[in-house]
Amino acid sequence: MKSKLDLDFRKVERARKLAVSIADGVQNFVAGRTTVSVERAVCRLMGIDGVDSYGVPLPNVVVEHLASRNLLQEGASYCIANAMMKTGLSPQRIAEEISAGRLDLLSMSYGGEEEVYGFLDPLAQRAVEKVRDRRSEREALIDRLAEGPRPYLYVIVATGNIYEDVVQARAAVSQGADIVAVIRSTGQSLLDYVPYGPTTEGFGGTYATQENFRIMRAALDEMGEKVGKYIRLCNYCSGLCMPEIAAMGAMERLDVMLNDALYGILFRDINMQRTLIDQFFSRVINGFAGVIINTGEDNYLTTADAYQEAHTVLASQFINERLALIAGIPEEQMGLGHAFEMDPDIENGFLYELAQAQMSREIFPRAPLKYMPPTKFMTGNIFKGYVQNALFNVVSIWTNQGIQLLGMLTEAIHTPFMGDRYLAIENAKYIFNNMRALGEEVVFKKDGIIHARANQVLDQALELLAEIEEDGLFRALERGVFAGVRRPVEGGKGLPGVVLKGERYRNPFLEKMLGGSCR
Amino acid sequence: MKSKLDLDFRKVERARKLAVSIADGVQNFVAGRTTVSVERAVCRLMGIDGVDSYGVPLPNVVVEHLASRNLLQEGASYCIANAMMKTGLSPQRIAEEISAGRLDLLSMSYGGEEEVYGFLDPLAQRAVEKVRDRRSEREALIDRLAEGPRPYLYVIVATGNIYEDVVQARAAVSQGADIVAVIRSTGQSLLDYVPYGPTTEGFGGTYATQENFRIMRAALDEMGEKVGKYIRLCNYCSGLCMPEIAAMGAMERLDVMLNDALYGILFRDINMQRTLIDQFFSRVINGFAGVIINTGEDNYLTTADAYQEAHTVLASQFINERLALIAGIPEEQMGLGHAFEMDPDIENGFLYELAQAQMSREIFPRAPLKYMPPTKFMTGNIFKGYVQNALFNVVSIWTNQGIQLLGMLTEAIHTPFMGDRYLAIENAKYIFNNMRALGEEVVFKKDGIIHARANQVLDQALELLAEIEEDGLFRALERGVFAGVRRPVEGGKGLPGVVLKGERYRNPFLEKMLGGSCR
Amino acid sequence: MSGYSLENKKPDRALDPTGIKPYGDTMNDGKVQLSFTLPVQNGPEAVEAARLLLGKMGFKEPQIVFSREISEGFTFFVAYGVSIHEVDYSSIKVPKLSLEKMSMEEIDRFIDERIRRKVVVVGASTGTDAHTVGIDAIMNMKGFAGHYGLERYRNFEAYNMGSQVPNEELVAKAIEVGADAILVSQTVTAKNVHLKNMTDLVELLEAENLRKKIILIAGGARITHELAKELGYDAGFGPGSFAEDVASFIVQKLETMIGNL
Amino acid sequence: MSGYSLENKKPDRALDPTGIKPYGDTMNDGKVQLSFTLPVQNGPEAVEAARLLLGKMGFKEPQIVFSREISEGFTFFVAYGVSIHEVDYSSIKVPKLSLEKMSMEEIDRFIDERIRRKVVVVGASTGTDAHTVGIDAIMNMKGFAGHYGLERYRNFEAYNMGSQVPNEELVAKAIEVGADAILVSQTVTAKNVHLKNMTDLVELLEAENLRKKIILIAGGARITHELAKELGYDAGFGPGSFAEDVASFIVQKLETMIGNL
Ligand code: B12
Ligand code: B12
Ligand SMILES: Cc1ncc(COP(=O)(O)O)c(C=O)c1O
Ligand SMILES: Cc1ncc(COP(=O)(O)O)c(C=O)c1O
Repeated sequence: MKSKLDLDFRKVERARKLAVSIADGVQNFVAGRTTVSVERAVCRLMGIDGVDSYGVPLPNVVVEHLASRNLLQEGASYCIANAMMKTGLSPQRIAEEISAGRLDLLSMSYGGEEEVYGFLDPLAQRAVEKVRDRRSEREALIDRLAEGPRPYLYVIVATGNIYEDVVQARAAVSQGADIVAVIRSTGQSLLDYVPYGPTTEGFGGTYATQENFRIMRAALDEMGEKVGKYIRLCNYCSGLCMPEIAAMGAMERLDVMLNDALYGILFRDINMQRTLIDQFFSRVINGFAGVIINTGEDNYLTTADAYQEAHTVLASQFINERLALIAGIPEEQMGLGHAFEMDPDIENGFLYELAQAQMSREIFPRAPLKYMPPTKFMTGNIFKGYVQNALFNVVSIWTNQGIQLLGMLTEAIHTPFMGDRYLAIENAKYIFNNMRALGEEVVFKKDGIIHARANQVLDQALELLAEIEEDGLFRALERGVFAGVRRPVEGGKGLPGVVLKGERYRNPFLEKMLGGSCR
Repeated sequence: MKSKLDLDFRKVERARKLAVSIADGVQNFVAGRTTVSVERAVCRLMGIDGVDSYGVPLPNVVVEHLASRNLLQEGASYCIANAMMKTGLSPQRIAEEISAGRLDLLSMSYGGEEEVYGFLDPLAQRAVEKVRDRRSEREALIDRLAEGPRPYLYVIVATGNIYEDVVQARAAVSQGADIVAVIRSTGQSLLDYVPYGPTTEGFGGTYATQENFRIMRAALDEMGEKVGKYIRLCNYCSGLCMPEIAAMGAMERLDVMLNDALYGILFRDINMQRTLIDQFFSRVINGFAGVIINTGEDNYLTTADAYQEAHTVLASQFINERLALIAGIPEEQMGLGHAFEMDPDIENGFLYELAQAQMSREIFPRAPLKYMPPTKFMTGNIFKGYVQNALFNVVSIWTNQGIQLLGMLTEAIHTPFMGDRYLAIENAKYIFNNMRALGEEVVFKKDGIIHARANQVLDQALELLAEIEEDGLFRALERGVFAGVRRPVEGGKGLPGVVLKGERYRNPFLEKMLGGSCR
Repeated sequence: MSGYSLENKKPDRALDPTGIKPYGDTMNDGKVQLSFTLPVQNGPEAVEAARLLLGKMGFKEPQIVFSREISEGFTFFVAYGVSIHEVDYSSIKVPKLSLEKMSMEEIDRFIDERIRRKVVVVGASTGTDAHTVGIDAIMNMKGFAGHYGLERYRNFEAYNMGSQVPNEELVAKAIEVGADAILVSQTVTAKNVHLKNMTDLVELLEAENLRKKIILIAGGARITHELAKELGYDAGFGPGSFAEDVASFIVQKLETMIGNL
Repeated sequence: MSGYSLENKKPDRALDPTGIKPYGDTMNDGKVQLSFTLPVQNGPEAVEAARLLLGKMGFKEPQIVFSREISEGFTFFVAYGVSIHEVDYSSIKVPKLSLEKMSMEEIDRFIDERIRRKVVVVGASTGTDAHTVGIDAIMNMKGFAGHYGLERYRNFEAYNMGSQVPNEELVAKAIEVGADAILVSQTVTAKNVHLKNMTDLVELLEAENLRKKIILIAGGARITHELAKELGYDAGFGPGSFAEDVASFIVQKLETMIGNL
């Protein structure tokens, strides 16, 4: 594809180089560490599930046990595999015994690494195969049922009640949605555990639980058969439980997951060390499971000025791209985030939005870009809002975005009603169909406003990346490079959950998923 | 301006030549004839106004008197000027005497042409000066207050009550309207007289009366001072009283008038001979008064298929352009009509609309094109309708239309509420500002869908014009070339009002207005 | 702290057909969107007035989410509320055309077999109404959205008089051609002018002693079967009607009328 | 022909402040737009149900202008109606902040002259609420839409604690720095969680015997002064508020509090 924007691709290359260096810095740090959440994810992949009599999830019980026994640095894989060897019990039974206080992992002898990991290997292999099966299942379904054309129509459901969410999701699918995302309850990302079972009470969203995943997956599969296309299910990794939720998503065949440590750092005040470590494993799982990740750069624009800060989005996308590649996520699964968030009163604002969307398209040609709708400048004037959403849809079909997060005319008012979602889908379908070929038909004037804007944003992003590279990502975040938010390296939630890896530490699940690429 | 569509301007030239021949055929017919409405317009220009005790307008009384005395073919100018000479009375007094049965114009002696027309000349001159004054007044106001940028925001008011219309108009202006059109009551175009005085009862519109013109003119002038721009007033000539209403509009400083005999023929079943004669004088008046005329080609697309019949619009615009030029209307006053009326479900329909709008723009580069909104495919789904209107606004700012007749989200439901109009203006203002420079920024792909569509429509229009030229406009209308509507030459309303001009017939008002161009 | 309960009010989630309520995102949550203009200047009092109005309409938790003064002394509002009203859906009975719907071919065959002569219909857009697209859709050869019009039917003799036809002319034509059915199209409803046009026609036909002998049908964007019946018509057809709907009705009704002779 | 009058019903055209009605295009015409979903399948009965619902809300001439089944058993409607309700506008009294609004410079000077020490404020987005744009708009140096935030004021000492701050931490901080005022931002209103957060804070302050000594202010998209007062706050600020609005209130209130000591 020839650039419609006269972008200088040498600059793009330079930006990518800077991102490599930034990401390597992060990865150096990450490689030597694990977290409570990583280890809980390992527990889950080993088959540990359920809650104790106080409602505490067993993976938490086990990991807390390990931590209290100073065993965590050796990793749950090692300790549990060892216990299996020694007791002959299954991981789940071991967890139950720990929970009942009948088993103490400190009180047993430990085998050599080779022995223990050798013992674990077939089990780990089976777990990884199960994930691979879910992935094949998806591929087979898409083969048989086909899928909607891009941009995919992505809608959220957010009633707080999984059963009510299903009602909303069915409605959305029958209207034409391609992706249904179940928004999480306010505050879940700050919980250092994953709630359990089907849930019916949430604030502004529904708890992400494995059972809720299952319920929604079944509903969407059923609707997919009915409307004759594969319907993707989306949920959220970001937060204090990134790898755990990724593991749950892999087991329940989720298709899209929001996965961005930067989001957690900036907008949830999660400790950066903790969440970047978590992110690595969670992305490895997502990548292996064939899940499209969505990153959260769009949020920079809802918080800070969308015209001024456009380059921070691009810079962050470069970093996120590289961090995803390291975790084995192919470009085709990178739903890098950006957004249509400028003040609608800006003269020629549409041209700037168009320029930026086209720029993202050209710089990340294979990524199913996640394009976010106007939110900040949505008001109670639902009529004007509906037109803001229309212009957003125009840009998307024009620049061939991957995932269209549909704007809701009631964005400023409440989480979507069934009728709001219907109108949103109708808006997008009308415009996508009515303008289908616009992108192929139209060329931008050389050195016009659109060209100038795209090149300016690229230049600024390059500059910013150079600064971040100089400082390293951690220091840069302390300085507040994104969304104007400053976060101290030692601040935020979850730092106590970070552990330096011990000598015997290995994560066979990660190794298998990262090593053995799926195709 | 270079064509963005690769239009072959030799074809455009050929189309114009055909239109010349078609219009000459019409003009040959028109030149030898007058109508009751033309003569009533002459009466009005001479100063005859008011109604008799039965409510019949005095211009009608006088013209019926002349007709009953077989004097009409000599023209109202001649007969009344003669009566003035003989009786020393003013035209108004003469009309009153006739109305009271105290004066019979047959019972007096008639002076020679030179004498009578010589006597009339200064009076006619004064009448024409008065119109010129209103025009200068407008120019001075625009100079002092400036005007809104194009596309002008054109809205309708249609309460049926002139005082309520004023309330609506004030609201519209304070929101940003540039042109306010007072829709006429259903059926007024079929009345062979113009109602009198302020009116408060109409169906789907308000009667066009001179007093109503005055009331609205005053309100808009006042609001114009308030918002600091000149506000244009629009009303309708088309119908059985074209020249009369044009005369009233000239006297009350209307700025824009719908003026199209073809509309009357096709959509009001008015006799074609009658209305084409009427149209000529009415356009002469409009042209001289500096009024922008609006033609009605958009209606072809609401009645027949908008994709199939696009070329009929273009063909008709060529004819209307020529008929307007003959009547002394400069291109700058030619609001040729077209519309955004395709089925919103057509794939790439937006591209076709865009092609056609750009085509009109390039073929009539100086005309303040009147661009009509979606109406036929508007439904009770006001939300979708609001987005249809948005896309219409996008095309308009992109292709630089002249007059944007704002679509109403309630088009399929009722004449606009105050709130509907507010939303319509907000929609257009948002899009016009947010996309201001789009037209300059964007180029169409060579030989793409857009190019192909524009060239196809031009070719078809050329073919159609050739057919019409062969038959003459009258026969062509009998065959149903426009909007699929067939009208017999002798059919429809108002034929009895047509009169062959007598030997002494002259229309000094027309001569002065047509001869002495304003600038 | 009047009116604020901090408990989750769990809406009753079961669908009860004898008392249905609006649905936002939860069964029986009662959520409704409104917009309107009030003749007052914008400000806290205007918002309060709008809230009070919603209260009178039976909305709990009235939320004025947008207010803008759109002209001096006029303010436009967008609002949401929770309606307390419910409707007994189970007891709703709507008068409906109960007839077998046939295709063009079936209708022509029905006429061949059971009526055995051409069916004559006269149609028009009446009064000052100039909207012909609707009646053309039903009558003209080419029809509408792929459904042929009555002129195309082998066994129909269809006269389309066009627009703005006075009732008197329509009736005269019907008498002249011996029409079995009169088809009236009415689009303009401002000031209820359509009701007047439609009832005048009924009176005219009754005066001529024709009403019982002729099938009288109305159609248009705001016409429902229910309304047409109330006004004394045999049937009414709204948006989305096609020639075969009307024709099916006419031939079946005609058969019973002939049978009753 | 029940219900249809062929006469023009002339709406009463005079504006009467003791009984205002919605305005479509004529004074007192009562016109209102609605949209909602009902849990029924589409069809004439659904439309009738929607009409009946409008009737219960006090709409004459209910018009269902659009209905579409958007999911099995759920139908979306757009409707218009003529509301019979009216509101006595003349008697509406809304509790309003009556204070003199000052500019940043004036406020700083006011403090110089009448308070003669720095004014200390602590702000946060509380509970699980992570929306900081609003509180930042009020507090941060750069402010919002060209209006500087409190950090920029020479005579303010402003502590912005950010998002998701538990009420306990907020109160502890207020005690620690000796705050004159607490600024609470609340955006998420789902399940009325904001009401709970807000009242809990009041209770906490009362338990600490601090409520009377500290100015307590709330803000957010759905916060009105009226609501804040009802919940036991001194003032509430909704959309479109700027730092100078809050600061004006704080310094004037503080002056009277100091005076009352
Ligand atoms: C096209 C149109 C015109 C064209 C008409 C051209 C023509 N040859 O018909 C023109 C431009 C001339 C026109 C003029 C006016 N119009 Co007009 N027009 C419309 C428009 C855009 C579409 C109507 C249409 O053709 N629909 C498509 C057809 C196929 O649908 P339909 O009529 O409902 O028909 C279907 C069914 O109802 C049924 N049906 C209809 N008739 C019959 C009859 C029988 C016997 C049967 C069985 C079935 C049947 O079958 C059809 C097929 O399914 C509407 C707005 C809209 N989007 O609805 C405004 C609209 C109808 N017009 C309106 C008005 C006010 C006018 C004017 C009075 C404006 C003015 N003051 O100048 C004029 C005057 C017209 C007059 N005297 O009647 C208003 C009516 C408001 C109201 N409710 O009273 C509307 C709603 C626009 C508006 N918001 O103001 N109009
Ligand atoms: C930006 C945004 C976010 C950002 C927040 C980033 C940040 N750093 O703040 C992100 C993406 C993180 C986010 C997340 C969520 N959001 Co959010 N978000 C918005 C959005 C788009 C804009 C809010 C905003 O910044 N407005 C601009 C500011 C300037 O306005 P303001 O807050 O009203 O502030 C002004 C006044 O109110 C006042 N003011 C405000 N506070 C104070 C305090 C004081 C003391 C004073 C004096 C004045 C004052 O002054 C300000 C200036 O005039 C709105 C939608 C919308 N268009 O409103 C949704 C919205 C608020 N979010 C919503 C939801 C549900 C969420 C989530 C819960 C979704 C989820 N489940 O994941 C999450 C979780 C957040 C949480 N736990 O709180 C809902 C809330 C629904 C409801 N009514 O309950 C909304 C309405 C969107 C929707 N339709 O669903 N969101
Ligand atoms: C990348 C990313 N992750 C997660 C979320 C949602 O997270 P939470 O559940 O914390 O609201 C978002 C929402 O904007 C996001 O952009
Ligand atoms: C050219 C033209 N004249 C006049 C009219 C309005 O005429 P009437 O008052 O007959 O409805 C229209 C409306 O569409 C028009 O396009």
